[in-house]
Amino acid sequence: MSRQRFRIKEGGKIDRARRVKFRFNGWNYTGYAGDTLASALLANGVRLVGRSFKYHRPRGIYSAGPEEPNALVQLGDGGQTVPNVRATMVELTDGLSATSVNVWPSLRFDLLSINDRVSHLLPAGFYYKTFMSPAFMWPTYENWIRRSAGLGRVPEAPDPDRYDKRHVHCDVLVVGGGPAGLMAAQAAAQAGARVIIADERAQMGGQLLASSDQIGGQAGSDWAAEVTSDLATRADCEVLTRTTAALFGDHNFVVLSQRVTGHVDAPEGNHVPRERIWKVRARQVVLATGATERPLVFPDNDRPGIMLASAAGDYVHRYGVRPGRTAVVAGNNDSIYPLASDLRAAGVRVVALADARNEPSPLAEVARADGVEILTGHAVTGTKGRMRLRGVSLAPIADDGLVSGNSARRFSCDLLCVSGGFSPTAHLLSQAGGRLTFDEKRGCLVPAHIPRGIRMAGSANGTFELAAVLAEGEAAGVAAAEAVGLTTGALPEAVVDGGHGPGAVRTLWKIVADGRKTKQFVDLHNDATTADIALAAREGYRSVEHVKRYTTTGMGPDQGKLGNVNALGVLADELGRPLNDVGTTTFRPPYTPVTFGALAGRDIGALAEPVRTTPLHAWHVRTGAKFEDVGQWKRPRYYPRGGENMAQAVARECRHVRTGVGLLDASTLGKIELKGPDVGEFLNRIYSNRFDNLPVGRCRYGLMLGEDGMVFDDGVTARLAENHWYMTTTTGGAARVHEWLEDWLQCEWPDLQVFTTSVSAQWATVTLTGPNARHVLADLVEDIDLSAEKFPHLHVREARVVGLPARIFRVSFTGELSYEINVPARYGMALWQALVRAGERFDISPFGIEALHVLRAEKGYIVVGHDTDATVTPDDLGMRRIAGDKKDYLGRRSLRRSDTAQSGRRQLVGLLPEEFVPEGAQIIDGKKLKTPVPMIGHVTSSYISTTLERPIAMALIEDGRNMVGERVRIALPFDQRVVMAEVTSPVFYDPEGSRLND
Amino acid sequence: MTRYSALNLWRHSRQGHTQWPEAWGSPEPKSDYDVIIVGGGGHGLATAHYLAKNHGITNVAVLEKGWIGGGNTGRNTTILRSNYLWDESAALYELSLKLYEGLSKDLNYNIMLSQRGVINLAHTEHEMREVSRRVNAIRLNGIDSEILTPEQIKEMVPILNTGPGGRYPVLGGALQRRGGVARHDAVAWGLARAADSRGVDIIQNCEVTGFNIRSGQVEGVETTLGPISAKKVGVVVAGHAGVLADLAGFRLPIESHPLQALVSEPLKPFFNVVLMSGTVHVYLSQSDRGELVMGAGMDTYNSYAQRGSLPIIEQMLGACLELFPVLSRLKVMRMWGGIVDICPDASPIIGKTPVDNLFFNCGWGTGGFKATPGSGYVFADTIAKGEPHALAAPFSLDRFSTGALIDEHGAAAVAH
Amino acid sequence: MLLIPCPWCGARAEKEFKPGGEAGIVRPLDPDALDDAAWADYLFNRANPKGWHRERWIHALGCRRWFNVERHTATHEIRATWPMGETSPDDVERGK
Amino acid sequence: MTDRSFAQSPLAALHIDGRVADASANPGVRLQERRFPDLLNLRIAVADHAIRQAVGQALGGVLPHQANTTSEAGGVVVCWLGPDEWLIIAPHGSDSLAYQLDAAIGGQHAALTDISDARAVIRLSGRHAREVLEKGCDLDLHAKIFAIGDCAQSGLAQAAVLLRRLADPAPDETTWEIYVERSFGTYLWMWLEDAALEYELAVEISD
Repeated sequence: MSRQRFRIKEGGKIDRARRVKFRFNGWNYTGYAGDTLASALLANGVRLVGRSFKYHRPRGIYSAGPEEPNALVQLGDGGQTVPNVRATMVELTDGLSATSVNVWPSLRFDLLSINDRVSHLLPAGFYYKTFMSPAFMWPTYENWIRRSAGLGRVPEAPDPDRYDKRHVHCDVLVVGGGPAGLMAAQAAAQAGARVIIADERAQMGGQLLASSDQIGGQAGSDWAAEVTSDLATRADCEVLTRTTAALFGDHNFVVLSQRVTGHVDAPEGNHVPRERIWKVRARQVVLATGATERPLVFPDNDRPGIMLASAAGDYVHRYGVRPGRTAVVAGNNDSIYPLASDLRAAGVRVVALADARNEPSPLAEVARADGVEILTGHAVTGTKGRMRLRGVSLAPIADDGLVSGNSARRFSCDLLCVSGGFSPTAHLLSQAGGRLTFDEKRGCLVPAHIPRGIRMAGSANGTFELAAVLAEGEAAGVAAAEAVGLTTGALPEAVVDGGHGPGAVRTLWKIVADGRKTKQFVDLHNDATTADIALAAREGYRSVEHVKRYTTTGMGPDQGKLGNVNALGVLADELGRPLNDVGTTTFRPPYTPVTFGALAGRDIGALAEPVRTTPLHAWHVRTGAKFEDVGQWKRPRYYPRGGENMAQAVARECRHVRTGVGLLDASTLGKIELKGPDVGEFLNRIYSNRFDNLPVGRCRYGLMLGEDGMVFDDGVTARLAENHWYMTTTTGGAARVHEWLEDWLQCEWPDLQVFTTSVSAQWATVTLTGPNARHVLADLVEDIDLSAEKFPHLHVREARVVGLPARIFRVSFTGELSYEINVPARYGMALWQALVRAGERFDISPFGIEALHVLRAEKGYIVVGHDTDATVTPDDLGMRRIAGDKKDYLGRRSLRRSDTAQSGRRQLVGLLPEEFVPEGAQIIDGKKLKTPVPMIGHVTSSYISTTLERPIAMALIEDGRNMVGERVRIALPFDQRVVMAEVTSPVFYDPEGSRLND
Repeated sequence: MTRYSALNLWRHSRQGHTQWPEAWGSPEPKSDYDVIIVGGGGHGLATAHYLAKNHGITNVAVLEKGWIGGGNTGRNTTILRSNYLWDESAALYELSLKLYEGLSKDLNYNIMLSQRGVINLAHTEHEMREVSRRVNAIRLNGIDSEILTPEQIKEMVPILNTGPGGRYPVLGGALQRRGGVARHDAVAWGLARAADSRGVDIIQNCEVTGFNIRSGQVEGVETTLGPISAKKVGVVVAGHAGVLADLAGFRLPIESHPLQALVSEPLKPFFNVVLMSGTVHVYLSQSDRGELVMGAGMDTYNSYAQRGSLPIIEQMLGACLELFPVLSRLKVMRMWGGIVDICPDASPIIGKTPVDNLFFNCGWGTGGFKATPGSGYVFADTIAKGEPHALAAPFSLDRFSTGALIDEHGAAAVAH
Repeated sequence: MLLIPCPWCGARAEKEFKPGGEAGIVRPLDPDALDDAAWADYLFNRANPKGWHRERWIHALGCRRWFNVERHTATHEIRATWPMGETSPDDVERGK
Repeated sequence: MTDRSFAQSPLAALHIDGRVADASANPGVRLQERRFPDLLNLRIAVADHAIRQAVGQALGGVLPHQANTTSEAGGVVVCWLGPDEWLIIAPHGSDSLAYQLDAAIGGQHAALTDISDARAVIRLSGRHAREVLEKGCDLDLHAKIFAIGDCAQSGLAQAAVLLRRLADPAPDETTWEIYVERSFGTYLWMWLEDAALEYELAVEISD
């Protein structure tokens, strides 16, 4: 176990009392609570942590935050492994184990580093130009490309952890817990606003934690802690650390992703979620998202040991880690001067500071006094060292970025801190519809258009000096509070020491080092270089989006946080146009990657989608029913007895119904009460057939059409009283039909006096059907005469069944004498059990929807959605008689359209096939199976009819009704043969209807 | 045109790749063209390519308001297949798939066609019935298609959750082995390069702001770069067909909706087919870079904002994890929306409009990318001859009057 | 995700609503009087502007009322909502 | 009057009473099924002030006309559902109420529909009750916004619900009633249990 050789003796926000053991690439290390994996690796002197995506070049830790392009690791094993995690964002926990991604066989000896050697053959978009011949080899090439791409591994087992989501509302959401965000939150909270403040790091404070700046005489980090604890104690203020604002949606809807576990002081318990998504609806949003430091683009700017200057400050101040022994600091702005001093204070030898600007900075004095050699007008022109940085070259740079002459000086070092200026983190602003413009003076893209309800504050707004940042934060908080109608007083003024900001920036997009075969990386993650961008521009890929796609710049997991602005600058130089003409790419959400599991939340497993069950469900389960999913419903498909298979069970169930009596749970049917004087007229318009003349106590089958004339639902509607009607719909159509009715009533015919109320769930519906149905029911029913004369087919009665209030409909979907008995749902089970008991002497049997389908098909009854699709008219179904022409109704006009009205459309017929054919089989024209085979229709329903003891089917066939009696061919293309079938009427059984009228 | 080949790549590498010519030029627009194609997406560029290649019409301009391939061509999930139910659709999409199969060679630009197979899952008896109907019809139309058992699917996609107790049991599925994916940008760029090499002007950053119509006949367009006249104008602007039709003075049976997609962070290869499930609204494949590319249902309201609503994404990921529980710890890297033109029957409109010599090709809904070369092929023919190509004829605008709709709602990966 | 002001219930999340397409499409009183093209116009043709759009929405998970919305289809900004059968605030102002 | 012992509550299959034993000692959330309240759906046209008044009187007060509020008189609660729709919640066995309301309507155009069996009713209370709801509901449930006595229809998880806030049982606790379509009851209960787990859950005997 190695010692933490690079740990500074004191300081940092880590807890030195708590040592934490971890493993990286199989080696054991220790760090402290409060470390990230990155800081702990640096503390242990680990520099090489990964390989790049394309060239597999050795890479080290480059940043200290979510922008990290290099240090991507695979965390843990088995079901809990996490691919592609940024080491800079992983908080160290005891027993943590991580490995480098995309290396084989090992990090040090990675065979694919050959790509770096042959990189001259792999310029941007090389794959578009090659691998084309011979064509048969492409799949092999593709396989090779695929295997060399990709990063981490997919877990091998399902995720054992939980994820959670929560909706919250607030007056002011503050994104970012740095100085500006804390001030904004404080100001808004003081005004009485409901405030949420979120920061992606473990502690609030932002840059204050990574500098020696002071506020009000105390360390910036102490000030931040004070403000944070004050906010946390307020009732209507939520302080969320480890929480990233990932997505900015419409109307100030912001998605936050919180890491709840995975750190030392995580809440305990089995049920604590790993991550929680906060879906925030904010009346006002303050974006205090800070800025990201830009890398410098120079030859071989990717070696392990090169890192952002601000990251080096972060490691020193926040983690008490020396990121190297001997450093060179290079940049184009003032921020490198305090860093040089901070590094020195931490025990790092700073051998040189290269400031690209020609004018010396006022801050230079301190550094110079510390003995740092300061080279103005200089930049990095080259680096040495493969597995880790060994040295850098610094040379004077002309205005156009050209290295002037041969005057490079070489410095040995193991750390190079770079600062290319700061880019306001404007991802969320961009997602919200805001726009950016390049500000030459500040050397960065700053907000140009900020949508309503959003305020920018601090360095996110291009304001970098700490005093100004604090003032802007406060102003944003005050303004946000006022915008929601609150007033606030001023906060006590904070006196600032330090926090100078970058000052004037010399934008220098790249170093022009001629004739050298080195790479200058613009996108470290995706290995996109200045040469790639130049090639894209040369070849005509000049739109910034083309460049991005051709070179893959900005398309990696870091979302271009580091590389995008430099890429724009390099492109602008290449095209000789100002940066603002080049434009910017759109930032797509999320700001940092969000876990699938978190976004799915608890809508997985048993809760993936509601399982809807009827009041009789428990009985079906007890009886061993096999279920079928019908929409969200579980419906009994059949009830096997003994060792029966489905066919045997269904045949038996059919026999029971045809010869004795059967029982069906029909509770899933849609049911709608309609009340009012105009219901009859309304139904006339809704149904294709007439309803206003339906007498009280009667029911009638109706077809519902869309305005396009196509059948979309059917059902039976009863008239219970003069102004009281009761409609049934298909199971799947229940909600849709109710919405359909309300749509027409509310939007088109508000003059009609009709109220609709869904009662689908109010009633349990049991269908008692078969020749013995009357005998069974007679024992249980009071009040009414069940005789065919007194209670004929298509009539409805209210009665008491086993003492329960019931509505009984004589309607039949089996062709047998049937009673559809409705009782309040709570009594459904009581009714069912009573019927089962009363039916015992008739050998009653429950039957499922499979038997129901066979029985209804024998009668030629359609099932909408089964025998129809969205192209079937009433006439196609042979139901022209119930699509009358006398009155207008929805869809009627469409039936007259030239194509819809033509003869020879596909029409519903029965088929008597010579053997069972699968549903969906096509009916073909002609004898041959040579493709393309002309098709004239298809089988919609197909069963072995127990009653007829033969296969039967229903089909939609072109001009089918004129083909009754003819024989047609049903193709079985998998068997390369056809089955002959006779076209018949779809009614196979009891065409006179004597049984159901019995 | 400098040929692209491994040999040439090597040759150019010796000059540091500094001598590659432009893939396509950036000409100033001429005042007058035989044909103007409005819209520099895949379909528009394919139209120009086939106008030049098949019909010898090269005095053509493609006008693109932004950058070529920047609309739905660059924002889709790159799925290719031709497994459509109705004869009319099957013929059109099969033409397209066949053209795709030869496109890299035709264009001398590797579009990275990957025919890894497309599986449509069925989770209910109802869906199995639909699968059977569709596969039977497709086979009889001479297009490859198979029905798979759950065991066969499990073998092809080992990480699929086919265990008992799943909320969405897998009862079976359909497979088109020739289906797959291609690199979307490459399709647009390759077509642009090929069209350019035959003399077509590709003019970017040129927005059409109006049509010059005289006596019911189009004579040219107004653009942000000034007026340009043309004998014929073809409009191929997925997502904005309604806006352009409005400029030309007529309405279309089209609504524009956002369709969302996302990619995960890149991972080592683990998933080697394209998989779709209509019931749970998700379709996914793994790109050559290792990203999982996923699409979901469509937002139900009109929108030209290239973003959609979160619930669609949440629902898609819930469904995804129900099918693939091991993916839970993956991360969404980037999400976006495309704007799709939706017709009432989920089929496109190709052909003439109420304005003479003005042709529209639109309404591809969620299925445009797979149709790219086929669409361009029949549209070029239609423009060249002034009469619908036989395969385009059923997709004419007047079907909405006659009622001869081609209902392909079931064919889309997402139910509209 | 949109925040839609239901004229009855106040601002609610988009999830509670369903859109119903272009507002103000009136069903022809005498469909038989229309030729196929005119009927198709009613049935299928829709305004599809990139800009301000008047459309119908129903507060499906709330009060189940249909109402009108004026929304910008590119920015998603909602300018007004008003109950079915009433005049839009804009038109009231303009004295329509 | 039918024997109540025949009746099965919408959540009967969950055997809720059997879950009581597993209760946590210091639960942050309590769940309970409210069995068999009488529920009447009432619709009166927006402009029909006379009927509205008559029905309001029959209920011992007025129908709430302000959106998303309730009124309460004599143990009968009326929830505003829409400009022409209300839900009347009465204790079990208030059979005469329907007759009184029918009489008040007196054959005019209105719709009174018994939906007592169409809903499962779940009562949720405790220190973390609001957080549990926030996991699946978009509404702003802050005490100042969603006051005691308010109601709202919305979505909760993947179900359509009516939420009603009852009096706080303790200073830091809230209580809610959730009305959901009967067939979604089991799903929603399971969802609530799952969402409540991290706060410690107690299931109470149904009332």
